[in-house]
Amino acid sequence: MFTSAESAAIRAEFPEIAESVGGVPLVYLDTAATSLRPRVAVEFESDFALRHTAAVNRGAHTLAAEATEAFDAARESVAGFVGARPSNLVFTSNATESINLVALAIRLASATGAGGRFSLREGDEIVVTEAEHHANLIPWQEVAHQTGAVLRVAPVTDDGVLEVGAVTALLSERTKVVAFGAVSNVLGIVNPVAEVVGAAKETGALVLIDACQAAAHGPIDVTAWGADFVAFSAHKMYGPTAIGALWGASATLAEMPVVLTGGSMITRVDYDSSDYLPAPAKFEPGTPRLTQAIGWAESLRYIESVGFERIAEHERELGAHLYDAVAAIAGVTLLGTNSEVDRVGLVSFTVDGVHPHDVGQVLDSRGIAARVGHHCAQPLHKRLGVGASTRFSLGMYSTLEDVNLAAAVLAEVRDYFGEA
Amino acid sequence: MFTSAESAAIRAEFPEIAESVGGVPLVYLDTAATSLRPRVAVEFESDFALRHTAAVNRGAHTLAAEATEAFDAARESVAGFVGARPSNLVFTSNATESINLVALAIRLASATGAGGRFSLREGDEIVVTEAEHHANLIPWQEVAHQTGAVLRVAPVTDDGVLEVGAVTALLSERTKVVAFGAVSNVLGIVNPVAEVVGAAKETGALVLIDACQAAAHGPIDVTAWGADFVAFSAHKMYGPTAIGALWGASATLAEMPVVLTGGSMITRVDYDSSDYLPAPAKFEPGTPRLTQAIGWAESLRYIESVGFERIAEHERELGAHLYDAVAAIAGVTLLGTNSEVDRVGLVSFTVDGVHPHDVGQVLDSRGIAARVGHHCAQPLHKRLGVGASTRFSLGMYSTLEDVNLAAAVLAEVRDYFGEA
Amino acid sequence: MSLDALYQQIILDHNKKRVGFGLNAGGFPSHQYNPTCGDEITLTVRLSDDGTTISGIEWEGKGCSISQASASLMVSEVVGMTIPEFEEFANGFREAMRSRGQIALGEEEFGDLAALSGVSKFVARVKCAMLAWVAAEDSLALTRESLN
Amino acid sequence: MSLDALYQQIILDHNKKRVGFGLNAGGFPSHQYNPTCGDEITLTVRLSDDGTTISGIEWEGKGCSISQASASLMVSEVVGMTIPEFEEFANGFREAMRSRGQIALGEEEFGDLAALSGVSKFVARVKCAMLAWVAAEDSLALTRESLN
Ligand SMILES: Cc1ncc(COP(=O)(O)O)c(C=O)c1O
Ligand SMILES: Cc1ncc(COP(=O)(O)O)c(C=O)c1O
Repeated sequence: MFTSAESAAIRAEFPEIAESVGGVPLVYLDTAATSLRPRVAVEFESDFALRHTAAVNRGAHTLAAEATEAFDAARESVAGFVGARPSNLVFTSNATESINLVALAIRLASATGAGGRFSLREGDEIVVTEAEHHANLIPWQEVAHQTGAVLRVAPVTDDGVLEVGAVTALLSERTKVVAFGAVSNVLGIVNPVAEVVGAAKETGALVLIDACQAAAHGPIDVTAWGADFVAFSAHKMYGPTAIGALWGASATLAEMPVVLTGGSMITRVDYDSSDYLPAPAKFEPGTPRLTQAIGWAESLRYIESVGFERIAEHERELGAHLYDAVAAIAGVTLLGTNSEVDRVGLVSFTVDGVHPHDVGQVLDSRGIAARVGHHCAQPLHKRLGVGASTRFSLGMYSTLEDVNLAAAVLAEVRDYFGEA
Repeated sequence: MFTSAESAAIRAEFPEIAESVGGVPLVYLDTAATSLRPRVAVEFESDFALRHTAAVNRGAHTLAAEATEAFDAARESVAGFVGARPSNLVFTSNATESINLVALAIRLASATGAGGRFSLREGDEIVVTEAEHHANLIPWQEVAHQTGAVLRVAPVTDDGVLEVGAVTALLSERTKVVAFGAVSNVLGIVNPVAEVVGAAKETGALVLIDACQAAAHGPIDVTAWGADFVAFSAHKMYGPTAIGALWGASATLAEMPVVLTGGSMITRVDYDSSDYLPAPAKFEPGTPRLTQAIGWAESLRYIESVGFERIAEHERELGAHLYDAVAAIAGVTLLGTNSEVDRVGLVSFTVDGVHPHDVGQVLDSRGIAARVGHHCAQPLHKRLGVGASTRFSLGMYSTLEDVNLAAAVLAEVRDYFGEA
Repeated sequence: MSLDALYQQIILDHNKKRVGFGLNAGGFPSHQYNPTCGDEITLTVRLSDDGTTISGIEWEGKGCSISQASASLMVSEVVGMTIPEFEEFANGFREAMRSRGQIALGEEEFGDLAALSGVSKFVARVKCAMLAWVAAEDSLALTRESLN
Repeated sequence: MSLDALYQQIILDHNKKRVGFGLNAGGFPSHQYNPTCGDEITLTVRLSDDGTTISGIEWEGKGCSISQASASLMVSEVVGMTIPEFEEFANGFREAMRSRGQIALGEEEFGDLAALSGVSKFVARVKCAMLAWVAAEDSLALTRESLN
């Protein structure tokens, strides 16, 4: 874990940490929903907006050329951070849009039947898991509804673990898409990504990884996974809202039909047809997310300046402590209770006799920002037999004091509601 | 026009104006591509990012509730600015995505045939005009390709004017979509929007207005136009990149099928199907563009503090001067030469014997940031018999000195290339 | 903000007591859902034979203490009201809930429901308090439609 | 940056002279397009009978002075080169263009093309200068494929 001095230096870089909530100091345990922002990156972005705003990819004047270069460099930084080449990294609005881009390409290709691997039809199968975020479930549901393909859901065990065999049992030559999360945003469990991808690729299916939670908590190498697509969001990586990314394998992006069309993605436009540029431009019509790309790249530079491996280690150790501390509280039940599996610093739980909203309210009154509800994973909650839960999630700025306070307040909740 | 004192006060609010380019002061004449950013809005946004970041619509803790309120208030401001109610305003990434959202809804509805007015088929017709930006042409081309509908293109006159009759001549009961720009981004000409919409609505077609250039240069009232959809972008309204909007009439948004799906837009999610929230949530899955909405609203507050009517008047008068000054230069030919029509502060032109890239380079060497190329309107350039052009466009910070300097430098261009 | 301003003892009690809990068949039940937390309620308003007065309310559902207590307290207070009385009462309740702490529910008019006054300061919880009321208004509308 | 660093007199002259302008039928023309400005070029490389040497280059197209002069100067300098000589020459030219002002084109090696050295400082214009060269490399590749 970080030393107190290291933690203090990191926390000083995140002004929100020093805010107070209703008179008590903030304890931010909602990083899995959205992470706080480092000052250096926000200020870099706003300075860019104030002094270097110009049209990207469209202008020949000096400012426009400089903005284009800065934008390209930002793409290179973000791509490099996840082990990718810039030409394989498509900027989107968020991970949800990244996943939808693929699902829409499939729906559009299927409508005409002329889309190679992107064209699905009745009898084809799409495989997801019970642990998916709605963002990686509903788009596939819609693909299934339109095309007549069948959505098959790989089960997790009662303690929330996705076993490789649960996915492979569903694979066949009918499998056309396999989409699953690298890390569950409810359980914090790290899934066996490479093994699942390996098996899925053998069927020839398009394989998509929702790396939203994985990308924020330790170095990933999108090419090493061997998938067709990897989706993630900047705002969970200490970056701005309104930008995310879809990484795609070169051949897959080349084959993928365009979805959104417009300026800056074309070579020739006539009334009857147009010619499109190669990826990533092919998938990014219109004025790009200029300052957000700049801000995201700067956030990642900050992460690297601290050391992403060290952050990952800090969160892993603190997460283990969090897990143990919450598990030890009487009347509190963790979701995902297998202690053998690898997990990130995140726990979700229920409190006997107390609704998550009420749990959250007690926590909030002590400055603790936790997430309550279904965390955009209704089916997983149903599968685990609960309606909603409370979640604590850690970031690079989280400390042992945060975790201890959260556990202490949580231990008082049942008493407050007369349940203890 | 603004007095020099007023202009000075406005310019002081835009730090980029004070930048220099290769040692000479910047003269920014590329506002139609992207506008510069007022300090007050950028700083408000970055302060929000640094102190109030939290998950919108998903959290019960105080910070999340406050962020949700701030986001909702921002939507209310942006909607109010264009005369709309917040529930009719869908946030998107930019105007291009706004238009694509409609085009994609049509393509998805047409794939299953179950989408009411959104379902197109062979023999149906889509009407656009020769003056469209690629963003309002290519998506319709793709709709036509998929559905077998025919794309019909209303001609402009040789001097670039869109006459109401040119559109009405194409309307029939086969017309299912009419999409056109309120103001051309090449000609600056203000089209007869209400008349065209009135005629188009009679056919029962879905009517979409590309208000990208209109929304930035004077007050608009999206409901008064009577269309189904209006699209525009923040970054052309002194707001941030990565956010735009699609306004939709209530009944139309209710009828419109979802396009992007995921979290925050659902009520109930099961494996086989999900229930969706009403607009605007229905069209905004995933983590929203929080700080960008905040920043956009703040930009609009700044515009209102100066007075949008006064800005419009300033730009109109300065625009007339610009038009006259450029028209008077020997060897320079304006695109869109009808002096009777209403126009915004924007001119595009060619210089005899000198390619626009070379024109732009000379301007750039004197600090003048102009746009060169086809301005994402290849077909209009072809229609007017030119390959590319140079464009000057004004913003609230533009002055008579800017215009005079630009005209003076432009007058020297042919000489430099030995053409005079 | 003080937690006790929100969770008065009456609320904690009604969260357990749940007056009117248990649905019978028939009538015009309304199902309401809160998408942020997954809470739901199904509620049926029963009218007197002449159709003028609320003779009973039955409900089932799951949710936080605020939503459960609000349903339970509503049943305790509104059964026996005429339809216009209920409508005015519900409007008054809604107005107070939305007032961000500006309007308190008077005990004279609202009885034990006054304990919910604190909710209006917790913007994120207003929806919880309103869930049963929206269901009641909806069930009432469905019932009256059926009488036409 | 000084305009004259970009537009040396040789460039302005070749923008008008356009050596090699005018396409004949046959051969393996390559069409290249610059999407930002709509400039385009169609260019055919002719080889000697033994297929070893560039015997001529013809082209047509429209574009800015940099793209036109670059095409014209290329024709002036490379006709008569063997294929490996041309390839090395083109690589050297590309490297200089992409060098952001770090590498100048030596007059000894590049002749009048040295006048294009300034382009590398104007990043937005590098594509213009490269348009004809990409077309030449492409046409050459097409031609050689046909010989196999
Ligand atoms: C008329 C018009 N329509 C559409 C667009 C596209 O806007 P954006 O790039 O913000 O999506 C533009 C600006 O480039 C425009 O001027
Ligand atoms: C696992 C997972 N997938 C997808 C998403 C959606 O991300 P976004 O809201 O940034 O689109 C999230 C976050 O909410 C997530 O945790």
